[in-house]
Amino acid sequence: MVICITPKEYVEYIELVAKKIEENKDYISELDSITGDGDHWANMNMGFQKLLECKEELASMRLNEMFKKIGMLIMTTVGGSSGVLYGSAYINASKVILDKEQMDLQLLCRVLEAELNAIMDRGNAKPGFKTMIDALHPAVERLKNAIEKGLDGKTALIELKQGAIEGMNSTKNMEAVKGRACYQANKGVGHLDPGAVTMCYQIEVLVDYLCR
Amino acid sequence: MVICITPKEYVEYIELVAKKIEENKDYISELDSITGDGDHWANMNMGFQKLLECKEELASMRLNEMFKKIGMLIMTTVGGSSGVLYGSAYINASKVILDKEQMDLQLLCRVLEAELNAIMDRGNAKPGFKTMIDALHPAVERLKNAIEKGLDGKTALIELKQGAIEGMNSTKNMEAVKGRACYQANKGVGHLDPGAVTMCYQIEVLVDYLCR
Amino acid sequence: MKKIINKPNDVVSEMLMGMVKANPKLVYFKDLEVIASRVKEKKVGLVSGGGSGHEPAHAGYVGKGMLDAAVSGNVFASPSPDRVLKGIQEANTGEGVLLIIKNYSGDIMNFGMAKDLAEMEGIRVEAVVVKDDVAVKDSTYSTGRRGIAGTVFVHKVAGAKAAAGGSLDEVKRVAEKTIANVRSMGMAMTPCILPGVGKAGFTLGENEIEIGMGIHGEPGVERTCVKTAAQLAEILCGKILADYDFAGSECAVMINGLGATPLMELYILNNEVEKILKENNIKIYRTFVGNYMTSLEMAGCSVTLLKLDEELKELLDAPCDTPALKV
Amino acid sequence: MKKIINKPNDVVSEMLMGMVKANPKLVYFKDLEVIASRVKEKKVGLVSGGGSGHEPAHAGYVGKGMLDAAVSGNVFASPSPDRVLKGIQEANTGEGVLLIIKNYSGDIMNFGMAKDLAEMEGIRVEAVVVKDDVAVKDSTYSTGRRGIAGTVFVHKVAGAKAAAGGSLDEVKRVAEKTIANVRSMGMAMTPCILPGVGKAGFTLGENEIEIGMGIHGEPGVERTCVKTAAQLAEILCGKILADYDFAGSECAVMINGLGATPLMELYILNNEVEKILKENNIKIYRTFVGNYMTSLEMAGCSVTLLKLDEELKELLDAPCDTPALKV
Ligand SMILES: Nc1ncnc2c1ncn2[C@@H]1O[C@H](COP(=O)(O)OP(=O)(O)O)[C@@H](O)[C@H]1O
Ligand SMILES: Nc1ncnc2c1ncn2[C@@H]1O[C@H](COP(=O)(O)OP(=O)(O)O)[C@@H](O)[C@H]1O
Ligand SMILES: [Mg+2]
Ligand SMILES: [Mg+2]
Ligand SMILES: [Mg+2]
Ligand SMILES: [Mg+2]
Repeated sequence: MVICITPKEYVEYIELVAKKIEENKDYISELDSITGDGDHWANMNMGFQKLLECKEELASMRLNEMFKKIGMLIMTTVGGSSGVLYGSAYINASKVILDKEQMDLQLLCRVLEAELNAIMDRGNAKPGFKTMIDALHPAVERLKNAIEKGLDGKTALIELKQGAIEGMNSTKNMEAVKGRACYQANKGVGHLDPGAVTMCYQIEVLVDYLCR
Repeated sequence: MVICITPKEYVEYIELVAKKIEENKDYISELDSITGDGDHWANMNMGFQKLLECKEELASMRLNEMFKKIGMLIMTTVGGSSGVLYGSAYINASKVILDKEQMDLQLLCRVLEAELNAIMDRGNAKPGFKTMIDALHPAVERLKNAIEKGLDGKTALIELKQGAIEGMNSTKNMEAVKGRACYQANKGVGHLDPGAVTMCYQIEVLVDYLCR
Repeated sequence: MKKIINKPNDVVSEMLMGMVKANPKLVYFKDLEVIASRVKEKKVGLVSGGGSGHEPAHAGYVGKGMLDAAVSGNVFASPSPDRVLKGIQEANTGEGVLLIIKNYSGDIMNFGMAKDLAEMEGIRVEAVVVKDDVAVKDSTYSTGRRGIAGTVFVHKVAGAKAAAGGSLDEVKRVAEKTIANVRSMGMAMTPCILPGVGKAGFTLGENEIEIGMGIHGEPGVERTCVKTAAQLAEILCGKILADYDFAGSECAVMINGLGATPLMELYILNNEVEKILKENNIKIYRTFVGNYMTSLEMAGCSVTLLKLDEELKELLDAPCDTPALKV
Repeated sequence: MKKIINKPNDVVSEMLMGMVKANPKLVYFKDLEVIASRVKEKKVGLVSGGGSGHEPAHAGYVGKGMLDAAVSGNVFASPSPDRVLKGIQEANTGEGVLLIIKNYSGDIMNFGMAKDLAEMEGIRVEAVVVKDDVAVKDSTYSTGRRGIAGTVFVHKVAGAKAAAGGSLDEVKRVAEKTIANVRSMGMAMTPCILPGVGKAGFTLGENEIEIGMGIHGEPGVERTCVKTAAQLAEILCGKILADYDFAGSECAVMINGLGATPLMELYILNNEVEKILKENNIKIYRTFVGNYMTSLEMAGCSVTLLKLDEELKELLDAPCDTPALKV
């Protein structure tokens, strides 16, 4: 399987993410109600709805410009932790795209890694803090490994997805260090981190979309 | 039956009223919630509890002084419409007692009439306005009639009680003119006036006590 | 019942004690539940009051440029005449006292009796009765319209006139002018619980609101479903504008919260009210948004309009310094 | 959900529009959701902000002697960096800008990024982080203590210093002194509903309260049954006094309502708090009772103590004129 993502395709993917998020209103709101302030779904939904509104414009842009624009749009519409974190992630990712017109598996991996680094920097956080990082970090690690090992595209993508899912699930027993869940007596132990869940959604949707 | 009420007995009667009111918390609160602001029970209860606190002092006073004191106690502890109305009633009644040591049926009648007049004056209200007056006015009228007709004490007292009960019930279909029930769209029609109910209680308890 | 209280019977006195502890310019007379200005100036005295549960009304308006004394009854119950008499005595510096009474029969009776008692003591007392609530039809026969949030404008205007050295008659005149020109309309979204009763006096469904409900939970004119802020502004202003001709005039506006309604919602309502007044060619001179006359923890609001002339504008703008209103 | 709103997504902008309509001294920048002083004086600029839903915080504190600009996020969500940048630009008159940030990781990240952006524009920006909530253990490793009602004291003190012509470093110094000396503890009795969510994020039983709950409904330290005002004062003050030594000092006290708690109850609580402070040999210099930092329509309260020295006293007493606080 050859992977090659153009702006038009990335926007199709964004549409699928928006749908996935929309459908999980109660679950995500509930998770953030338990461990945080209950608005994570509303934040993410607002961001992706905004991206939908601008989809024609986005699809017509160059890839790196599109990433920067997505970052700015999320940063300015969402607010909250997720707004600035995803904003920083996309803006940072746009820098590694350079003037490429499309993403192959290698570039996708570098893009995801740039997102991860931006989130860790801005959030002053590391894997194990019970955040969205815990879904993204193992996903990126496993994709990198797969590529290094020379596994085929589909298998590598499945690795990416598995890493995200397992990473997401690993947040259940973590104690929160950053974010609002750290204000709880039990630091959110026993519950998934909502930011890890929506991060995982995005990776799942991406993989499913590319493997369609 | 010869009627002769001393301060000591009047205080016993007050104790019975206090008990009767205490027992009807939910009913009276409910009535005033429907037609007014819900506090009539709390008002009356506070007043009679205060009288209980002072019962030794009251029982030791001269009859007219006791009435004046009861009026002042109710006026100062209760507040609301019922406070000033009962206060005015008792203070006015103390004036007709003069230096009598005890009340016979005739004096009781004049006392009740003085109370009625004070309430109508202070409230700027008449029978038919859906107030406590509608229980007291027919009661006094029927007692006066009974005395004029020379009926015996017990029969006269039954008349007094019947007048209060019927008067109380007559408030059900009246439209309120004064008091908070007049702010309702239907002017409280269909519900008893709480002030008429507690007025009726006092007359019932008085008659039952005297006929014990 | 979830309330930050001790014994239900003590709420009024403990509240007033807590209030003077936070406001050293005020003095509290225990048992009589009177709050008065600590420092007295020779001028016409202003006294208001009524049942408790409407905080900051009325004790919160005692201070320079507004009231001299406020008399508290128990929750939602008129204060007794002896309390009002104490308020009058405290407010009196020999220039006479004006009573600002909200039109409830209990208040009329208790303040009326206190006026009689004070006059027997040789104090000159006048009274005005505020009846701004257009939810109720006015009538000379019955008790008629209730006094609600518009009362705060009467305190402000009369207070400024008294502070400026106006005579009792002059202070009464501007108070009556304010009363003649002020109209309010409210609505409630949740009931409130009297501390001594422990449960709500009525219920409202999940999606029900009540237009025109009184500040003691007196039934309103219509139960209806939840409305948008724009629709509510339309309904409340509509009732007010139908009652009194404000067109072409300058107005003071008060967007008042009943206790549990967040400031956010009051500002959103103000945004809509402003549009409607503009459409109706009414110029807004000054706007007040906040909890001025509440109903314990009731959720809901009222809108008040006061038509202004030059005299009222000046009195409204005059400085005042009270716990609840500083101009 | 019963709220006086139009569309849930519009609550913040409509609220801020309603606010400037009532307060002509303020100016509103649409979409960026920034409220700033209309008139600018050359001095150090003060900017605060955060999620909406805490009204009057922070826009209500913009005005003479306090903030120069307030930046609003969506309800309970940090404002984005572009909004904060606009606030910084509006507050900047060339003397530098101080950001007063409440310690939430979202705010830290968004204000932090805005600071970076403003510095790229050549504006000198300093930041302080308020962390007064003793319900949470502090820590350098984790996010640590939240910023709650004590933030208002930081606005007041820093605002007075800036108004007096203090340099950015001086203003930052008094802000940090205030932060070092302020402690708060709160509790909630009912949840609140985010307009965009439509239902409560958690429930509390009929007779349950939660000690230490955060102003976004973050879980507290203990769920317990309803307490008397005296017991609550004991619990809240107890936590504060165990955390920081106030004995023998002079303090400012803030009794803050979370939105749906009537003023009556706040005053009753103040009455109890005063007794406890007296017993602990703490002198009360000044008391503030009201809704200063709320949580939509949550019922509950917080108690804040600020230890004062001569400098802080003077800054606290300096005049200020904002919609929500006038001294
Ligand atoms: N410092 C941080 N670093 C990385 N991720 C974070 C950090 N703080 C919070 N998060 C993530 O953000 C999520 C919450 O996002 P959201 O609810 O939208 O914002 P907020 O916490 O401001 O309400 C958390 O579940 C967590 O995954
Ligand atoms: N003007 C009046 N004249 C006579 N009785 C009145 C008048 N106004 C009210 N009442 C009586 O008082 C009762 C209400 O008393 P209460 O609830 O204690 O006082 P409030 O109306 O001040 O809350 C009414 O039910 C009615 O019987
Ligand atoms: Mg959140
Ligand atoms: Mg009543
Ligand atoms: Mg009453
Ligand atoms: Mg948030």
